Amino acid sequence: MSDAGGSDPLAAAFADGPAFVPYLAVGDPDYESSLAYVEALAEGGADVIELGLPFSEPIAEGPTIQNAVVRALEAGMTPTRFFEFVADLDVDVPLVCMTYYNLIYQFGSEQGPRPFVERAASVGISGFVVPDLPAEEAGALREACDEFGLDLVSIVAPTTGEDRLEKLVAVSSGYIYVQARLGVTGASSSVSDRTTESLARLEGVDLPKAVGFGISSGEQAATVVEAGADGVIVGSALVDIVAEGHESNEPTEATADRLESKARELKEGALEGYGRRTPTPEGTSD
Amino acid sequence: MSDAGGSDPLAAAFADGPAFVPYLAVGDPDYESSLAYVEALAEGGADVIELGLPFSEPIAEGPTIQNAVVRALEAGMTPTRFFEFVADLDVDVPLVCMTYYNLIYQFGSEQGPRPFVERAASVGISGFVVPDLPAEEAGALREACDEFGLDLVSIVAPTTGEDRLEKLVAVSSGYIYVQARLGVTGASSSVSDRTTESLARLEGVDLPKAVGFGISSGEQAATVVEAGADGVIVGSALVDIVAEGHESNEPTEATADRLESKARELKEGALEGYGRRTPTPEGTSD
Amino acid sequence: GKFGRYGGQYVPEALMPAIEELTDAYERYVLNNEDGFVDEFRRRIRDFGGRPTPLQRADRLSERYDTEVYLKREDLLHGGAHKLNNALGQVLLATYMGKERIIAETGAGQHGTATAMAAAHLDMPCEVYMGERDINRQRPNVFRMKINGSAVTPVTTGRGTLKEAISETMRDWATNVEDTHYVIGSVVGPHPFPKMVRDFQALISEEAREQVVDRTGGLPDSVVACAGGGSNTMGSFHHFVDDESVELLAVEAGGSSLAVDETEGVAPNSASLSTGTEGVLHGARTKLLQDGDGQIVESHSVSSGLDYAGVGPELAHLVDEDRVTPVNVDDDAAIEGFHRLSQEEGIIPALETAHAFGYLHEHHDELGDVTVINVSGRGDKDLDTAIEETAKRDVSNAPDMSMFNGGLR
Amino acid sequence: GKFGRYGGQYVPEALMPAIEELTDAYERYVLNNEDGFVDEFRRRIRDFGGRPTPLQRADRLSERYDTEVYLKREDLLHGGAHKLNNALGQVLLATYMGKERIIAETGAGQHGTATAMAAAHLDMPCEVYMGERDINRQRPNVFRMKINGSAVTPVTTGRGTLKEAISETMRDWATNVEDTHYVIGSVVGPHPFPKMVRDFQALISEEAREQVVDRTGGLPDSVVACAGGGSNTMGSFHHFVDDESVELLAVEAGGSSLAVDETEGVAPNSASLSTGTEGVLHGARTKLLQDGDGQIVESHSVSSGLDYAGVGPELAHLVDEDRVTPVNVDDDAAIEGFHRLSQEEGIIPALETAHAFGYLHEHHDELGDVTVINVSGRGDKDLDTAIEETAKRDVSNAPDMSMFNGGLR
Repeated sequence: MSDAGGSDPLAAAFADGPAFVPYLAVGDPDYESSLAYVEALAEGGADVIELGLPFSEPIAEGPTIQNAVVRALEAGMTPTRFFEFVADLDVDVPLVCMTYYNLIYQFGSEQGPRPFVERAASVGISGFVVPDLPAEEAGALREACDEFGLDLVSIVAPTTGEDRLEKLVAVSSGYIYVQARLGVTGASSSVSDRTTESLARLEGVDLPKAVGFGISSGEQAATVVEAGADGVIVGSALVDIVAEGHESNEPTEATADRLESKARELKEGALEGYGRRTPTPEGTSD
Repeated sequence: MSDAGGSDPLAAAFADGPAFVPYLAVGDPDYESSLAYVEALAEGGADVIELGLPFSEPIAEGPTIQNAVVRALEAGMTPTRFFEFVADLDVDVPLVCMTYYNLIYQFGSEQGPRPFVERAASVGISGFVVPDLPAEEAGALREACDEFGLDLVSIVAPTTGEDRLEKLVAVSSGYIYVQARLGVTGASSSVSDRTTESLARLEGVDLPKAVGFGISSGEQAATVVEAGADGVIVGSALVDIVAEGHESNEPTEATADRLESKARELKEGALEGYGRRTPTPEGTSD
Repeated sequence: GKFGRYGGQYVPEALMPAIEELTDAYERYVLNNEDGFVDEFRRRIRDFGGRPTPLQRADRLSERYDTEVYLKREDLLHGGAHKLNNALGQVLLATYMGKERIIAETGAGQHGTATAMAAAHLDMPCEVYMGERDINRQRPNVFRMKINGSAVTPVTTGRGTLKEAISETMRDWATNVEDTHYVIGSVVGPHPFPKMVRDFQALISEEAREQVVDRTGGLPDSVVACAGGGSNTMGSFHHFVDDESVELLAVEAGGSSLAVDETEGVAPNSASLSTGTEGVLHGARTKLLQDGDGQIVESHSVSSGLDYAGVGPELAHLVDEDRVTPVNVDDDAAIEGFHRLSQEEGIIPALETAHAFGYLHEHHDELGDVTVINVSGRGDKDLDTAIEETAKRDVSNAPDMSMFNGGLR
Repeated sequence: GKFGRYGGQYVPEALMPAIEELTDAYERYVLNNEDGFVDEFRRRIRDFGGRPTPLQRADRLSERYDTEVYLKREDLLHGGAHKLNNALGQVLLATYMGKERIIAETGAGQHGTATAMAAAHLDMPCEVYMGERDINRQRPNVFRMKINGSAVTPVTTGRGTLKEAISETMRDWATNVEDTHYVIGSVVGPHPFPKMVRDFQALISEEAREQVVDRTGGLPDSVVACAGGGSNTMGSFHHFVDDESVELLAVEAGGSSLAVDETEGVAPNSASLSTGTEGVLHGARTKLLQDGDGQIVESHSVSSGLDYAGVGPELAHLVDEDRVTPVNVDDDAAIEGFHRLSQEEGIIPALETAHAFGYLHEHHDELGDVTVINVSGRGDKDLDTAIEETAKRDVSNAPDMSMFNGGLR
């Protein structure tokens, strides 16, 4: 676990009630629209934003995000442009870079993750989620994150047993990404029992738990938070809106408005679930 | 060798100078035309006529006769019809049946060649040529021929060595079919050296030697007879005329006329060759 | 040169000297191992061909039929069928005889491809005759022959199938007999071919007999092989013929019906052992599909490799002697057998071979406790036909093929 | 789980428990023969697969190149390529692990067909992912898988080739990891796959080493194998790695050029050992074809089985250690090698394999007195591509193919 402590912006984002953590693929469908979309999410109430840096082989993603990655790559997104994008962004929430390890490893003149982390820190990234980097391979990236004061968010899967949990928590900081069900990213209509199990297993872990995979509505966000999540991560449901806008040639502002309103729904759902979880004593402070 | 002796019509046909032995596939392209064609050959000077009874697998024939066989079979020729055909024929030359052994073997109620030979004898056939029946397998047929006084004409090939010659001559009667060159039946433009060699090898054999395979003109017939042949066998060159007539829808009579005139050319060629071979003393019998 | 009343040498006189020369070579090299011919043959069929082939217990079929089913895996031989045993033997013999050229006929293309491979391996020019209709049905095999350096000559006479290709090859042989050897593809033709081809193919039963004894401690109760011309059949049976307790079953192609249509000159089957009559074809006296006059009829089978109107004379003889039992299954049963072996054992058989598995399915309770089935060839060559023929019928065990409605491309 | 700096387990956390379970099973069953796993594997690969495969002296190539050329005949393995060694091993291991379902990815279709055969043989449900473009180029292989009872699922993402199929199979695995085993088709992927697949494929060199010593009295001077992912390569090399006198040559697909087009994101080759750079793909750190940013580029080869942007981590390590020499030949040389082996030795090789013979032709004088070349697979699957690609270029040793201008049908 990172020593970043109280000054950690990710920890801070989870401090005041449930956090809403949206994801978008950066550069989808183009640089300028993507800027507007990320800013719309912030407007809609995002507490942390996961910015996807597109990799050509996104093995952990479902079709929705795969297609977004293809659109972004075809529009010219690269690691260098990604950092420019982050620098250009006008938002006031912590940003997490979500990408695959090869892009992190290749960046800069020397091999290894350090140059990428250094550059990310310099443009204001607060942490990383790297879906193809299990705890066993995370040493070098963890080290670089520590050097530059960034968080490394680990994913806990439904298959992660007690034995692995310890190893995993040891390299994690910021928050824990709780994978709600098996499979790949993608919107779905119900929240799995396994989410509850996973949250239970993580009870003793002293990091915020954000649940992702399959959350697409305010009601689902509420259910998840009610079940004990400290935050909800939503990707495909938002990327769907971007894709629809792109396919129907909707003006960027209109798509951004829809994103903002979806974000609001999700954030409110999270709050609603939180409310259900901590029953207010009847009749107080009317 | 058969004991048919002097009463043998085939031997007789070779007695007075070189014999012209034409071949046609019976029933090509239909029963009635075929009758007219065979009769035209007799008119044209045939000394013996080889009547082909079509078999579905004519392995010793070239394309010309294969096609004739197909036409005759498609027009309904069968062994029974063949014998009717022979009975219907109005010609005054000896007739030889040329066919493959399976048709001979299958005919009639008992297996074996006897019923076929008996029936052939009854309609006036004088002998047989069976291209797929070497001396080694000819016993049963030879026996039946002897019983009914018919000849079995053997083929001598360019590859037939001294050792086989004896075996072969022992089962032969009527005449020897000297195969002019290797390969299958078919008209060609030159007469092979191997013909001369074969005739030389057969010098001591006391049977007429008729040369076949590739003879298509009077001049070729002359060359062959001059080289020592006692007769010329011509098939494909005549079948070609039938095929042309059939393909161009020529009236039967016109085709028959052309056959008759081709026959005449070949017969005259044979005589011409014979004349060259036995120089008449100068100035006699003007 | 006879097997009882069958066999013989019914060929044009022009070929007889070559047949005599071949008989002499067969006796010296093949029977008496002169110049170490047999040693070289066995070495090459091992290293180049992949012998011995395994005898494999078919676990799922054994369970399904409550009979120990062993598969002799000739499909693993180089080229994908038993055909190479014979082709390599004959092409090698041709080199010992000083011949300079090889010709062969082919129906489904299996014998042609095996001969082309053997000819390439032994550096012998090769020309293969193939019916035009067969060429169009078996283009991958045609390409394999050409890529191996053989010439492929289309035969356009008749209906353009195996029968016409054999006749045409005999014509070539009659023309070029002095420097050319004709590699006949099955245990048919004039003596010495039926014996010689059997001897080359008998490696199958030589190995299988030893393997099954090793595996089960005794002889099998039955041996099953499909039968067209009969080379895999005789190869599978030969070393068991003297083992009187072993039942030998030759499975012919029942096609769509066992009856002969005399008017059309067509037998919708290739069951010459089961339904044929004695006659003379392509050099030998044997059982044939013919009409009452002795004209050969067109045979039929969903498997072009079985689609032949004759059969090896030795098989005809063994059937008359009650040593071999001729049986048959129809096209439908063969297609089902094709799918069954593919799905249950992971072996896609040739459609020829599939007939043996069609028979196993229908008569497994008559085969005793241990049966050996010859997997004569693999089915890669038959994929297109299998798609087509499966689509035509209601095959209970076929996979969904809708994605292949346009064939393989 | 590392080979020097290469290897590792770069997979989503959801898969890690399965990877750990597999690692444990690999150690117990494969390395320690628990429950007789290795014995059963060896028995089945012998009886079902056809091992041992022969080591054949290539007479005409030996003469042509004045070098003893020995061919390790993996083309004779059931299914037509070395792929079955691994597929059978992994499917069998899955049954020992109590898994209920098999998934696999396939490019050219060879690994898919091998897995489908093994799954049918062992009665295991199987689903194969295959890029849509590859499906259209390899329809006979698709049909073989379906006929063996496997489901074939088209992958429509990206350009529809192997790379996308691997990603898609990983997604299936991430979803169904608890009851499903992913049969990776080469010595790639996360540990223990590279070691385990190598161990299954190492039968090749285990046999070849013994055979070549038997035949020549000593070790060969060199061993040559084509390299895509590298499973036939490592299989051919493994038991020679400690024999320092034996040069090990991995022949990669040089395609049409060794340069990478960064703008288009395309490498017109598949030479990751020769030209690739270190990176992380599909679970392992290895040498990759990638652009400066780390995006994987589209590889290319006339042979779809070599067409992959990565390579096994152990090979990458052995290259860095100077134990394996990476070489390559271009598409043209491979097509010529295809025709040469077909015509001169009567063996039609897979286009993958043809690269090794392209290399032999160009560098035979550098291979010493005795060389062993792995004939990794047969070329039946490649006939259509070979026709097409031969027609495109001026191939000096190709037969006249004009009769095939319309392809195989």
